[in-house]
Amino acid sequence: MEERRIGVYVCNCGTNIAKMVDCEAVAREAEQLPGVVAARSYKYMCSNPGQEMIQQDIRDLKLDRVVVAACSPRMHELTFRGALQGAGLNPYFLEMANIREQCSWVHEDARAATSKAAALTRAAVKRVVFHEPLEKRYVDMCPATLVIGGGVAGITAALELAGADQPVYLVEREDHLGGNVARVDLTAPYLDSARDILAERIARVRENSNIRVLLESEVQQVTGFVGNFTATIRTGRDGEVATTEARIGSVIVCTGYQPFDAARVQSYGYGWFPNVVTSFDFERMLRSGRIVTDKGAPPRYVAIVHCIGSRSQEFHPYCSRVCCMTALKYAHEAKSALPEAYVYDLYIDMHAFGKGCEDFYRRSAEIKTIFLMYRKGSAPEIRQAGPKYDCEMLIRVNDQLSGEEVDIPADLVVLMVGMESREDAGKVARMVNISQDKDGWFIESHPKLDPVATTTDGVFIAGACQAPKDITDSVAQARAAAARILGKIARGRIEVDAVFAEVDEERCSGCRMCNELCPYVAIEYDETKKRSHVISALCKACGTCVASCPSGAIKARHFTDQQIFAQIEGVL
Amino acid sequence: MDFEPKIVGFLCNWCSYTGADLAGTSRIKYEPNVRVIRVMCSARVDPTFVLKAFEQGADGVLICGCHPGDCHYTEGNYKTMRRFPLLKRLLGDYGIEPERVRLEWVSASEGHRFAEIVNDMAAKIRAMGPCLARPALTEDPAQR
Amino acid sequence: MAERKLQVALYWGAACGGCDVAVLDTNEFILDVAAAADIRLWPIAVDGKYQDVEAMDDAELDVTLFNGAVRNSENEHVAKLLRRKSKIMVAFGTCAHLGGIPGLANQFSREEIMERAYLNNPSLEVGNRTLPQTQTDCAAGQLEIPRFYARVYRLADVVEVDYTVPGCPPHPSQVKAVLTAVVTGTLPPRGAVVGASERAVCDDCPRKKEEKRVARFYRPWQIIQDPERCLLEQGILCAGSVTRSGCGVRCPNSNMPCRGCYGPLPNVRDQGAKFISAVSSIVDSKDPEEIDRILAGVPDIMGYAYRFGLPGSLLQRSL
Amino acid sequence: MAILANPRLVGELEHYGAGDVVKCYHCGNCSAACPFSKEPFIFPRKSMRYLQMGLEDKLRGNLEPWLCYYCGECSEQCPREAEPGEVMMSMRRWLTAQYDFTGISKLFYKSWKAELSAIVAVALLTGLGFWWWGATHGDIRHYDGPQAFLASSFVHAFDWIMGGVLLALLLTNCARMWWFSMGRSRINVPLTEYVRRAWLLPVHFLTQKRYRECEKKRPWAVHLALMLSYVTMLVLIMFFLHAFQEGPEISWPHHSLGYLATIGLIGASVYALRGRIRRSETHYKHSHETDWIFLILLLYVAVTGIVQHALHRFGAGHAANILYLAHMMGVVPMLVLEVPFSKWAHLAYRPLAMYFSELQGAAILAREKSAAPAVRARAA
Amino acid sequence: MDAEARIGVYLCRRGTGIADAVDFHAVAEYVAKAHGVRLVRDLGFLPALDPAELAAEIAREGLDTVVIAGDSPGFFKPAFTRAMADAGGDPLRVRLASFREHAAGMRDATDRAKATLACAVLGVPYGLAALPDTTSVHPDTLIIGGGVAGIQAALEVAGADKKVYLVERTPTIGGHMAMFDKTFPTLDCAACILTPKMVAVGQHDKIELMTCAEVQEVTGTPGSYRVKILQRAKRVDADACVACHACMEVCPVSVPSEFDDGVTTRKAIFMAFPQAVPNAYVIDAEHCTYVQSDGQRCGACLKKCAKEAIHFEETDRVVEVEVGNIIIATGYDIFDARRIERYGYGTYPNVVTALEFERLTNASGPTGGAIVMKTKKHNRRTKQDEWVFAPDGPRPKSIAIIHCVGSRDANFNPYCSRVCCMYSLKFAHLVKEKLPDAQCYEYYIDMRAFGKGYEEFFERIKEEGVFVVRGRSAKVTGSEDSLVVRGEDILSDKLLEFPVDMVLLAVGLEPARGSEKLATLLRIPRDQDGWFSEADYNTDPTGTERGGIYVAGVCQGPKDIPDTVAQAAAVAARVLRSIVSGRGRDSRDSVSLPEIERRARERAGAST
Repeated sequence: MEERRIGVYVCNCGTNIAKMVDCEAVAREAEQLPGVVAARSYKYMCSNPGQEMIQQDIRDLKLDRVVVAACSPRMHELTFRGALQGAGLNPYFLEMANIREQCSWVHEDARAATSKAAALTRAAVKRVVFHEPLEKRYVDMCPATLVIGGGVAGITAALELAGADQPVYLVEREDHLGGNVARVDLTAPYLDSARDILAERIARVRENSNIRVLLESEVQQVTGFVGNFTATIRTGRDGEVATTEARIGSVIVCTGYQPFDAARVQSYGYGWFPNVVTSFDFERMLRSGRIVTDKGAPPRYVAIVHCIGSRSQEFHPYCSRVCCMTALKYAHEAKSALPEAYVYDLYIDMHAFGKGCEDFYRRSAEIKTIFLMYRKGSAPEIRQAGPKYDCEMLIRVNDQLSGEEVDIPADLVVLMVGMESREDAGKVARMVNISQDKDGWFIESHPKLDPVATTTDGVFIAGACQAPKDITDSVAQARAAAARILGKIARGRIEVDAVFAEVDEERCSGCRMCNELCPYVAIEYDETKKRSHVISALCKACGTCVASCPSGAIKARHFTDQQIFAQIEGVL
Repeated sequence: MDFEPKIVGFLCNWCSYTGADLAGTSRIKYEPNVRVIRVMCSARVDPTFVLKAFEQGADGVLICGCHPGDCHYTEGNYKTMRRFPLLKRLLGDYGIEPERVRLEWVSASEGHRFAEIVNDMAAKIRAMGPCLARPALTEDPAQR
Repeated sequence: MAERKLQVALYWGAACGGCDVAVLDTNEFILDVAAAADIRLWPIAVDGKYQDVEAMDDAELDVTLFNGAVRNSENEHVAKLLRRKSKIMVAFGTCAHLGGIPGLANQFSREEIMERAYLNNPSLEVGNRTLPQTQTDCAAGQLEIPRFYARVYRLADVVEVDYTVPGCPPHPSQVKAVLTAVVTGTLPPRGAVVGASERAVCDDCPRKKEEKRVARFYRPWQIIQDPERCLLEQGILCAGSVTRSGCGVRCPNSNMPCRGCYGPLPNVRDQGAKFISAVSSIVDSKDPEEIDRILAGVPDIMGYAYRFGLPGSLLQRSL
Repeated sequence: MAILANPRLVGELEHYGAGDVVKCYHCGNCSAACPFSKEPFIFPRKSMRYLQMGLEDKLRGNLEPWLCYYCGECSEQCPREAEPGEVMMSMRRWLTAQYDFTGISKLFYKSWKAELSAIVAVALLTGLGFWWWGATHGDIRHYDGPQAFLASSFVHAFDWIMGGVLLALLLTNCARMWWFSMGRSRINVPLTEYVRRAWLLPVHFLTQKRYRECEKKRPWAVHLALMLSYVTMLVLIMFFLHAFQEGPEISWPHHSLGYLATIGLIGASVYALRGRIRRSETHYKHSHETDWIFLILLLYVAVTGIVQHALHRFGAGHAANILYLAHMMGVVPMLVLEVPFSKWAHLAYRPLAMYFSELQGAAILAREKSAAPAVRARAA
Repeated sequence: MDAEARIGVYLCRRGTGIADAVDFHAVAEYVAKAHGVRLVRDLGFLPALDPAELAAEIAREGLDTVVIAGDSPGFFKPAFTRAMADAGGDPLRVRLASFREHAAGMRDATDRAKATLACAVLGVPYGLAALPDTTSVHPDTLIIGGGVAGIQAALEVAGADKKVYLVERTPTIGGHMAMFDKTFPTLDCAACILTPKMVAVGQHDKIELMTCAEVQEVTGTPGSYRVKILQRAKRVDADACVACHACMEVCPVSVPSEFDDGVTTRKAIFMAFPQAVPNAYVIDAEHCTYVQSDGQRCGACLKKCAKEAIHFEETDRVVEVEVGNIIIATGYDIFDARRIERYGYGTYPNVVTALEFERLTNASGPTGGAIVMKTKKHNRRTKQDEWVFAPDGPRPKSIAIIHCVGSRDANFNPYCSRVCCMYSLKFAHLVKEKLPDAQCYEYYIDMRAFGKGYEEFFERIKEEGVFVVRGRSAKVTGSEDSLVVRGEDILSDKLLEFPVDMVLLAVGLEPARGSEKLATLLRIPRDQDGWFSEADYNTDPTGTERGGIYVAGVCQGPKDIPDTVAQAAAVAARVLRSIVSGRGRDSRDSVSLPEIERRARERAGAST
């Protein structure tokens, strides 16, 4: 092997690293390693001057490999690869040592942290020796998009793409579009008609020849890879079933949420008391104009209870984000339909954070909604009222604002059920290869800066399937997803990562061990040659096949055995 | 000098490495004994890597992947899960204590869990003492 | 060159003698060998003393075929001696290559082995507590027998090996091939494995390979196998996929699974680790308990993984 | 035992001017802003909360509204424009109505028309009665002496009778106030404490010293001037009426005080009326009907009183008598209606509340100290 | 269209600004003439309606459809729906005609109201009938504002190989986010995620980055705007400058640093922060002695600059560009805490704003991330005592964080600033992390932890030992070195007066200065709080009244980073959509009333 010329760059990250790790010492130690011709530490390696320093060294010192010991490669690997490329070096001649997230930030003993940082850097140096030049490839981008879920997010995404003259398949499980918004009468905080909102959008969907709406349909399978997916969509109920094969370039998952099952909270007696209803039951009442108790009379006391299933240790720890405003909307609606009624609103914290929301909250108070604040974790209890009361039920609540335990009269109790991820979200996730968090919501690629992409190229998430969201935020997200796709369509082709697995056919003995292991069906067996090979565009570089190949015939680019062995040697 | 174990951690890029990063961004403190090697998926962890680590003097090996069902590659972690029992048995036959090798599921949101695992493992191995695989290999020829 | 006959030594270390038999199994070819070469040392067939070897000039021998592992001080001594006297040192057969069957003893300590062989063996006379000693004083003076090492080594662990001929034993055709190559001077670059394929046994195996998913493992005698289909797919632990071919698929062709005697493939560092990786990858379950249950059907994992190669594995021995 | 909330209470209090209470979202700013708000009486938020929730009994026994002098600090800072100051004011009105067992007070607060009618009725009755008595017992042209149209002896007797009735009414109301706030509550104050701290009553009554603690001093000064003027005038009339009736020469020891009081009364009521018209200060921003009626009545009485006095001194006995009638037609309704049933009642309630609250506060703090050291530790 | 339709139209007002702009009488007269309208009633300003009365009227008039029109007709819908059901009619035939939605900021609000009502009477979605015509689109895009929203939008659009002009007023892009230390709730470092994006913007060959620049004039029509951009003189050649700091070292002028929110100083030749993009110095002409003295004095930097990158002769110039779309991403300014005197900001040195604290906790801030109290230092130049954050300053032993400063307050900004709760919790965490023994109090009204992972973060903060006090503190009193925070703890029913070392004011967000001017320039409306009005709250949160002009991020209303980024990308979708298809949309007011009527009738006809 020819002698390498390696540059090692140790980032101080301000004081983020330097506080715990003696960066200078790490650099000095790295300098001693074979092949290392320069080792420097610098305040901010990711800054322009930092990057320029690397580029300068590449040119001046004829570096052929670069090690950056800094933050997590998940953060800046691309940045530094860019720097290498800018200096004319193959970007994959870079290796990063994570001495911040997994060293300086997590350790308290500076000596141990420094020695660990040095070991990680050494491992990177040893590894980078074996790095190979890799090239990005390009594949065609099919302009069609599959939108899974015909709720407001799905409709928006479809309209956005179709508006740019791109074909869209809009797949909805129900026999109508609109999702959960279709179950809603008015929207908060401006009390617009949800029906009008949907009617307009659905009409536009229908009139747009670029959108193929598939109702009563479910996506059965999505195969392929970014830009070149094939989706199998099954349409129809038991009797007549049709299957559509669609060639698509991207997928937007807009499967939304399901309401929390209120019966799970014992103290509210949902399912037991006839006049305890959920928010969606109440919407139905509002839409039919018949807001009545089971006795058929209009309620004199309406109580709205927040956070059913949300913000609880027992059920969902998260806030469902929309219920507060919906509850205030109900207060308005109840006051409108039942001008004589008293409306109670039992909340924990009033989340009126959106535009116009605080104003809406104020107006809810002005129309004499009586607010009671209960403590998170101590849910109000509902019980039947005795004959001496002029109401159906009594709600016992420990009002935090007065410190008093009070009984409030109620004829109708509306439970603000929270949002939860759909029961079958896991199925969808597996189908399109995306992940779910502990609550079942789909995980975005980056919570701050990439809220609609997923870790699977070409698959996007929008709306409440990612986390609870109101209409306006869902719409923004749906458009953001569309933007990503339009960007790719505009370029006409997609970059495919240079990292993938490949079979050395000279060494493959056709044992077929790997064939079944690949989750992406990327390994094909050639019956005539009796050899397997990887369709690289499908490969996601997980390395399963590499680990199991008994012949060692499969190589994971950028994660070769040799590289990892070297790294193991380095860390120890 | 007190014995400080060296633990090699193989972490999958998507969940566990992210989780370990999260431990960092959350400033959750843990023992510095683990040295992480990032792999794209825990299924990339060839049992050979584990043997290699012990050969190189590791006192413990930690393999972390996404929780079953969460794998970024759909089911890579199931493959890891399948490989692990035989690996454990093999290592047992080699005379390496079972506590020295762990397969754990750490999601991207489990910075705390990662820290706990590392601390626990470091404490246990510290109590057990060094792994003798490497000294056995590098013995003096005269002592054959 | 033609005038000078080839100077050849064959030696056995810790071995069963099968490799020597394999040389003889070349049948009449051995006569061609004899015609072309002087066999200077071959303890199984030719009388010869170590002093004769010691008396040779360095590099006087053209080639030494060393079979057997290094188990004791004599093995090592002779290996080093022959190395000095030979131009080419060939690790001949799996024992020399990877430790072979004797290498399985690396699961046990010297004391355990001694105990088992001399103290606690059902075939021993009751009450006998005699253990071999390296030095024994007797009427004839002080006797010295080789020291029994703590573990088994590959030939390559004690001397530099030029070529490797794997197999337990090597197929006679390989013996021919290697000797022919030496005679004709057509040897591959140093360090090469001679007479074996670069691919796995599966490559030569005529059995039909389809989907690999195993829900239960069987010992060969536990099922009536499909003679056409891949043994592993039928749940029989066949090491063919992790083993270098060259043997002529002798075992699978005899309805027996490959045991891996030809050792790992060129890109594989540890045959056993790869074996368990490959075999367990195809377990058809996602349920941890079921996986455990299925894998419980794999007996003696060390024995299966390293039947022929424990000293050649990464960790070489049990602690 | 939980208390049953009464959602109707807010609607009820709206009549008393507490309409903005619904806007409160309980940020607690007002309680922290209020200079009087001290442990254990943290207000006005808590009182507003009782009101919002309809905890009628809690509110009825609540002394906090009386501790508030409506400096307006809370209302100015209130982020929701819930007007806590005004809400406290309206609670005082409501409490006045609650203390009053006759229900008249409630009627007046709920309907300004009823109050106005009652005033007119009492005025007419007074006018007629005095006219009849005067006409039958004297001559309208004579201001004093045996032919006097309305002899001071008669007026004096009338005063005392009226005073007795008023006192009886006020005392029963005060007793009810005691019952709601002290008697019924679980805080036990021993009788000795009542005696020991009794001195607080006249001090608060006469100095309004707590009002002075407000950041703004002018409202206190105006209020004190008005209050002292009123009391002075009341005392002068109750005990020295004859000195007023005599004349035409001026009895300086009495009259000088009377002039001062008149200036105070006219000045303060004009100031207050002007303020309410211009809404110049926070506490003048919201005016209940009863506020207007009270101020106008006060101004009317003061002006008629001084003009009558002037006429008398300048010898226009005829005119003075007529104006005296008119004056009495104002004074009597003011005293019999305003004092026990309306705003003027706070003359008694506020000092009482101060007194009660001191007793209660001491008791509460003592109890807390022994019962919950942990709570205090946390706060510290 | 149902020939037998019997429609009742009810006009109602809730008293928002829009109601004043509409001539209800004219609208009533107009709609009375519409086909099928049997009844038009102007209900005026009723707080509530009596459904029984309405039901009687509906039955009496035999109405089969009710249209409620006004500034917020939705409020009355449930009453009418009930009345309709009670009268035996179809409760679904209650329609809304909201003037608010479509009439905001219109040239002729009454016409818009008429159009809205005409559509509602015909049962045609207004959005369909009033959809503006398409226009051709110039492929270039202008983005105003280089904060995270502008950066994200620029990268999205440029990522599709489309030309972008990114105009930023200050010398660097990055906006407020670049000033932050950590981002909630994941606590990842803001700079770490932002700087790569900034670098990407700086390096992108499709993005023309114009810092120190302002939009001066916008003419043209949707799809083809001509924009004059004032490029202020930077007086340093960004390409030549290597950011060696030599010039800065010799510059004698010292002014408060904008980037550090005034807690440190900078020179007249300066770079906002080390990672600034473009990574070059600029000269602040306003404070530069050389510029101010017309070259008579100073000029030290000029002599010092080895690369001869300084060009004092450079002057402001106007650049004119043509673009098809304009994205407004001007962000926000923070509320001026001086306006609330009782908190003592500006009086007490250790009452600090969130942004100051953000810089204080930042590793790149004045103390390297150490949380210290301000200490008095004598400034020899000004001969005055100044309160500064010194790295060796005393560590506060207790810190109070007051939420909702300037927000949710009728006296200041009535709206919720949306991010303060979470950033306050973040600060509490940082205090606990950096000063584990320090007491930290959070005075809040409602803890608005609504986003993904936020509630969990709140729980974590409580576990870390932060005292959360439910109650907004009312005042801060004390002296220069000791402060007392007085506030009510509603949950424990106590009036708390904590002596603290430092008070942190969680100041709210306000529209960026100059947004009024920009609104006039672009002829787009702003809401009552000064934020730019979106076209439709629910369905078009990023569009504006005018075609080809969009809003992204906080300039439309307070927002956290994920929501800002999502919005910025959403805007990019709109822009890309128009560029890819070659068709944009004209402004909303481009469609006339008769045209809307015609289209609505056509659609109504088509639907029967």
